[in-house]
Amino acid sequence: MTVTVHFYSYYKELTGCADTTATVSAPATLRELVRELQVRFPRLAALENTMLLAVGVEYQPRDYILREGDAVALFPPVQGG
Amino acid sequence: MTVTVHFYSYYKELTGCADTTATVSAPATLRELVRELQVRFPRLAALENTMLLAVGVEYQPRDYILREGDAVALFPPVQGG
Amino acid sequence: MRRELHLTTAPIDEAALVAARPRDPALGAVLHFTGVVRGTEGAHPIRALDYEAFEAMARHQFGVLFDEIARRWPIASVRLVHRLGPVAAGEPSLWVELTAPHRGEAFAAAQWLIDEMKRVVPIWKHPVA
Amino acid sequence: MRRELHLTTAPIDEAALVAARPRDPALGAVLHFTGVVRGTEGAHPIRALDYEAFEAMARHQFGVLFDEIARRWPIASVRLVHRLGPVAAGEPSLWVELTAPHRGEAFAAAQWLIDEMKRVVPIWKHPVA
Repeated sequence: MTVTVHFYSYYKELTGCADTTATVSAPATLRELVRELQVRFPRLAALENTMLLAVGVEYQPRDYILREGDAVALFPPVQGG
Repeated sequence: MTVTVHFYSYYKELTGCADTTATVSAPATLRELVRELQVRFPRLAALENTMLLAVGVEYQPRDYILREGDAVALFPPVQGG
Repeated sequence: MRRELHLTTAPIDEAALVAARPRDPALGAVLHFTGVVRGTEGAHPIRALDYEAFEAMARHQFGVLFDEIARRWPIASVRLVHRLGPVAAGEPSLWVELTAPHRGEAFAAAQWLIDEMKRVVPIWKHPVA
Repeated sequence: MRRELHLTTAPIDEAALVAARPRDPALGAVLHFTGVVRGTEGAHPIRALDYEAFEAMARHQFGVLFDEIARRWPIASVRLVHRLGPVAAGEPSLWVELTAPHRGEAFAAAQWLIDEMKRVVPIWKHPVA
């Protein structure tokens, strides 16, 4: 199963990448996707505790079950204002 | 001893008067002045609990000791804004 | 703390007040509160409120409140405009601006100032039917 | 509750926003908060902050916050403008207005909205030295 992945803020610098795709074997949760991305992008590994995860435009918990074609976003704490 | 007295807001309607003078025998407190004004203006008598008192531009308590020439103001609760 | 107080019978020109705001590189938060005359007083429709002040005392009491703000919060400036005389329903009667490095202190000081103003500043309003 | 949201790279024209405020005879309180880019970030002087957004999600999350305000307080209208891209020190990056019958609810909802925005709306700032 393939999902698109988007990085925001300094996650783009840490990964050297704004957008990518990832393939995970279904059924897979967001937690498993993050683990797979941390293997590809080791500098994400230290940020697990503060990492925010969204699917589409909604925040989702780590146990969200991914669906084919989901657009997943990973980003650090937000700082608007 | 003579002091000037100013009424504000609906106290002017209750007394029919904006400014007057009052003579009290020294030493006298604001409490005694108010009592004397309540005799002259009986409609002030019911308002004792919420009446605010100032001398010059400062609020003063009922036991403030009056001085010759003091400008005393009596008014209901304020409502700015 | 910079301070400015206007008690005025002229309409409050919010755009001009905003344009005149002093710029300060340490300033991160600007809070404006505008009090507008509502078209009802209790259940009764009103055309206006007529504001009366004991003006010398009102100025003094606003000064006392501004002093206290300067003591309690790191506020950079306060500007306050209060209308006197008749103010039509729908028009602003009060405009307050506080500027500060951060928003927490601006919100805290603004709420305190308006609460205290309504307790100690000798201004009264009379409905005009 | 009327609502308006602008995410924009253009400067925030506060005077124009104030002039465009809808009039409503039930409205007694107008609260504006303006967040201004400070000239320092920590101890370091900065020229600007560069604001980045995940824009579709930011719009959605602002909508969720506005829905919650409408549920929790009798707010008549909310207008919010957030700059994106570089914003020079001294310039506003955020402008929020809430209108309500009374000031208590306007202050409460404004503070809640800004706190929640900083928790959930995907916007980030990057200092420009």
